[in-house]
Amino acid sequence: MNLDFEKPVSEIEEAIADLKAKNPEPSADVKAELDKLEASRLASLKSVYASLTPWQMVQVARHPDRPLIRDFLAGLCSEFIELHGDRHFGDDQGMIGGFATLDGIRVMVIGHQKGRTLEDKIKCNFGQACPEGYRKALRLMKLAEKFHVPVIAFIDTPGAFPGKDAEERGQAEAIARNLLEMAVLKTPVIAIVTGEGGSGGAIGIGVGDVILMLSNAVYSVISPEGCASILWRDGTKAPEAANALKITAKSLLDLKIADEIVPEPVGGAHRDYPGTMAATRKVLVKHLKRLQGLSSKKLLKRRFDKYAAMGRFR
Amino acid sequence: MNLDFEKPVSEIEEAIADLKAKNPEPSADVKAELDKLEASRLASLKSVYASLTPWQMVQVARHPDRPLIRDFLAGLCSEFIELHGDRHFGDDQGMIGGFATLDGIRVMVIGHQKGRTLEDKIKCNFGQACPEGYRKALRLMKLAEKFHVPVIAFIDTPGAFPGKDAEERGQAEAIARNLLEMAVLKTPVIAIVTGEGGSGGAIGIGVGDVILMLSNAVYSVISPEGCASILWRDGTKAPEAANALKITAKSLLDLKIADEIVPEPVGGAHRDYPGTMAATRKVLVKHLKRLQGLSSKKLLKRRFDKYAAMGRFR
Amino acid sequence: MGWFTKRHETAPKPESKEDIWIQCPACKAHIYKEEWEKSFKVCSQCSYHERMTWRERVDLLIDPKTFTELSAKVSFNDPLKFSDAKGSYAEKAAETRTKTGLNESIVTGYGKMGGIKVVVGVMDFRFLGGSLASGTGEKILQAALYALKQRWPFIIVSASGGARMHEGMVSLMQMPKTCAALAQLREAGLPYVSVMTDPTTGGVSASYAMVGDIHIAEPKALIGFAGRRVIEETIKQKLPDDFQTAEYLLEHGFVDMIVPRKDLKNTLTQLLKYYGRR
Amino acid sequence: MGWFTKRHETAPKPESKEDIWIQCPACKAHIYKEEWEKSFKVCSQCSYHERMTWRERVDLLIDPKTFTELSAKVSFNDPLKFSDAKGSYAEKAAETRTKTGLNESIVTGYGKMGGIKVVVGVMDFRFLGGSLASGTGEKILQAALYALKQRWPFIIVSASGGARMHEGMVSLMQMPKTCAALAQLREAGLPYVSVMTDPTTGGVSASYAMVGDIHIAEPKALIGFAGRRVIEETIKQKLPDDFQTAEYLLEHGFVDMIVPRKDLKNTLTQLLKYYGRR
Ligand SMILES: [Zn+2]
Ligand SMILES: [Zn+2]
Repeated sequence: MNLDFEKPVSEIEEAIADLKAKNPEPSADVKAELDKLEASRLASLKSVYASLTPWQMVQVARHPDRPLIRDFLAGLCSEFIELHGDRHFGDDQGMIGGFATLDGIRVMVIGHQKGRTLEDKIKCNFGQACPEGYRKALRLMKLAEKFHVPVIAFIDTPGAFPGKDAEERGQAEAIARNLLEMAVLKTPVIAIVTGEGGSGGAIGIGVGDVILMLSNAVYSVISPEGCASILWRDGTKAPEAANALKITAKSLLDLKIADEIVPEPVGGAHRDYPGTMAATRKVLVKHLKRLQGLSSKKLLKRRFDKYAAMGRFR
Repeated sequence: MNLDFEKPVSEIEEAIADLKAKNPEPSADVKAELDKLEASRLASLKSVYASLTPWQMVQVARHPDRPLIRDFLAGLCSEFIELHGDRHFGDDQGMIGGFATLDGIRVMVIGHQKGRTLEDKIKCNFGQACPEGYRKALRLMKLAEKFHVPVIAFIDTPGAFPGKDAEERGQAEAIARNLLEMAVLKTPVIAIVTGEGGSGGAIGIGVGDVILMLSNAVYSVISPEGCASILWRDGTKAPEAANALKITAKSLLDLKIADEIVPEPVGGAHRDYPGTMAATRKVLVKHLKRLQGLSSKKLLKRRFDKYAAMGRFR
Repeated sequence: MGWFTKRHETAPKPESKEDIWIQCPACKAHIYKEEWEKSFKVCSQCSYHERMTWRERVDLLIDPKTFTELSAKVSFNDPLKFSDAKGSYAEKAAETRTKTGLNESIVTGYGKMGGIKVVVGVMDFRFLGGSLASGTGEKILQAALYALKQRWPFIIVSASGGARMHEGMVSLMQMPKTCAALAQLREAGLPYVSVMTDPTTGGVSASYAMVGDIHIAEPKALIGFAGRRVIEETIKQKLPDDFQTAEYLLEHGFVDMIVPRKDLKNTLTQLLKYYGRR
Repeated sequence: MGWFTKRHETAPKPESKEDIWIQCPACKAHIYKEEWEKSFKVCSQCSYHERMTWRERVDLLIDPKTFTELSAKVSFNDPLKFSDAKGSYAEKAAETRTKTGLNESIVTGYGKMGGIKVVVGVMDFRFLGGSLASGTGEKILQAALYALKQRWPFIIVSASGGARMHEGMVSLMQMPKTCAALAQLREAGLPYVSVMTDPTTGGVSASYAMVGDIHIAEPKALIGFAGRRVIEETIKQKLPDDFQTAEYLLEHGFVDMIVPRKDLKNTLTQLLKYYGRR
């Protein structure tokens, strides 16, 4: 599925398909033409993705084919032992987790699950976790602390689930509790925003020693649509809001909120899973090795200093 | 309300009432007769209560007028600041708690609430706590630990609530969690069985450095009725089961499970609240003062040794 | 997580020319202004708790002449150079500063409460809906660290619609920032009490307001994470009237007690007296 | 909290004279005895997991010839001198001991599991329904303390209807006793894994079985606190068929994973490999 702003690419792809259909057994000339078209397709893709607007990045971050947590687990980890439940109320499918092995390093993975099929998406609340999801994540983080393995938190959510039951079971408390506990969790935490970093629902598992973002991922205090409808009183002004909110990986690197950007392959993560995995693995492993070398005292001091400095401009 | 086995007392009371009714303006003779009857009523009460069977004690422990936790709070404490909620799901009325001051000593009180009126009883599930009750109790105990005040747990429950929802929200987990956390809670804990100590529902807040029992309280692994219907295959054999199960304060003192018995006034706690409060206060204060003198290291070692020795007979 | 939370008109409007009457925003009763102020802006007819300014709240809670402000110079920032349809955030915030005399949505300081030394943070809804932004977070952090240093209890009185979107992710990051500061207090065994007043929602409810050792709410205060409208759209049904009220949260286990304003200082003082080994 | 939990006939009865067939208690299919045993008493037709003896469980989990029993001499006690309609507890327990060769409802020991040194406790339902009594508690305590001393992980495989009422309050007190032992492991940072098999109910579910770092259940195992009949009487309605099954508990957040018996050793070994700095 191509996005609206990928129209130049779509046109070339149509021309390629057209030429192929008309020439089931392509001559040398046609083949040369196809090669030319393919080169121009790539050039066009590169050019489109070189200058994505924040709002276009939102579209890429939400692309239906974008790799989800289970794709990362399959692509990055040689083993994943999923663990379930918050030991209080339920097992939220919108937040999953378990032990995993990445490049021989044993870790605890937690993260939002959006689901691929419609059935899955419904089960996962479209990646909007409930209080029991945040509590499951916390339980697993505490288990990681006890087992002396680092935590990797994969962030990809439109936000915490805004349901009646979720409020009643303490959505606010669950997120707040995680923020407090993660601040003093005695094991390294890497947060990586792979798609949408949706506000409180994202930060609820996002207190990392390192905050990574895929190059087309976005991270925002409010959805551009939500912001536009409040501040512009017009939901269609989402592109303006996306711009003003500074939600891209590049902007957040400048604001010293993101620590490093994981470069996506040309055309976005959804066009090249293996390329995305290779880039992600490289950055994760680098930070895992660096953080594992720190004493827990030093780790916690650095983490505190990092968050204490957030928004300190003088 | 007199109990079945109090018939000798009831008969004398009827005689007194009769005599009073017949003599609205009693003569000296009648007055002397009334005094004699009153003396004999007291003697009878004393004699009945001196030889209560275990099953009769169960009736006393369950007496509708027996002092409940709020009566103890009112009778023992100069201040009670009730705190609410488990911070996860709800505020169980079957388990209450808060800061209280007893003889100038600041403590945290937790305990089962049976309720006095029918409406209250229903709200409290008749003193059968739900998982959120045990979790509220744990939260308050942790708060007591942080605030460096001792915990007094008032035990009076037929058992943990055996409902579908309670099972789904982890009745077993909530009780188990409390047992583990109480074992290492760094503040003194006094458990006092004031009425019915009903199995897992009682022990779920009952891991004390000291276990006290009112003299007519009972504490049992299973209700006599339940035991009778399983082992005798006949619920009416509850008196036999009550006997066999060794559930009285005296038996449990012999088994080194109860540490001390709080003597109830003649005729049971329900006949004399002030007397009950005075006796309870005396014993509580003695143990509070003793336990507060211990370092937390020593306290925890003693607590561990106490429970490790439970049921060790060789 | 916007900071827009309407309930009633925020400022009671005097109805008579003599300015001696206040109309209760909730029940519309006319109350003598003097009575209204003596009852700490609580309606004597319907016990509606009107929002308080930070100064009124400090006067309510802190012993006279014992309050010293902390971080007085910390003000709002404009890290995004944010502008929306109505103009620039910097201008709007500066205007608010001029109008209210506030540098940010919270005032922090220390003083005595019933004779007990405490550090307090008091949010003020007048400053952009009490929204949580970098200045707010920094002031809370500094106050918490001051409490840590002095080993005094810490109290925050929240009144906020949530994160201030004009500071974007910098605002969101104040949630972990403030909680990291509170975590230091916890590790040191120091008490932290959260007082939730109307409204305590969004990113404030999902950070420092909900991790207190003790949670106190004012009667009928709106407390919740997501907005009512968003939830109704999600679940496609109307929510009960008392949804997300203090009373509702008490029932659901997230609030220890609901305390009428007149008793607040006394209750807080009584509670802190239980904290031993100071 | 009785230990009477019926599901199907406990011991599969060989049907043919040649004793080469086993009838599955669940689906009634006839299975070759050899196949039945090779699949660790799991039905190849319906994957019913028959209860295992402690020895079968140890053979399933512990590397051959590495198991050493602990507390072998700890046996049952009769602190109450208990008798019921059917006679004395002491006689009944002694009979059971003779019949099963077991001293109590659990066997504890240490050995290697996939090369990892572990301490294990394995309950055996044949001993008075795997009920928790003073001997059981003492063995668990001693095993936990051994794990603490060696700094090895601890695993308990539960199979129990709950507290043994014949030992009265002494039995109930094994709940805090075992949890106090596990608390020592936790304070020392040592892992404890709880494996719940059919049945894990009553006082066992409400103590050591439910406080694991990781909870593993066998498929369809009955796990719960109160008995189904008692709950149905309380709520005056029928419970769903899958109520209190392992699958139900997984859904409600109390079980980390349901692991078929053939994978149990491998899964446990994999999990314990994640425990660092041993
Ligand atoms: Zn009013
Ligand atoms: Zn079968």
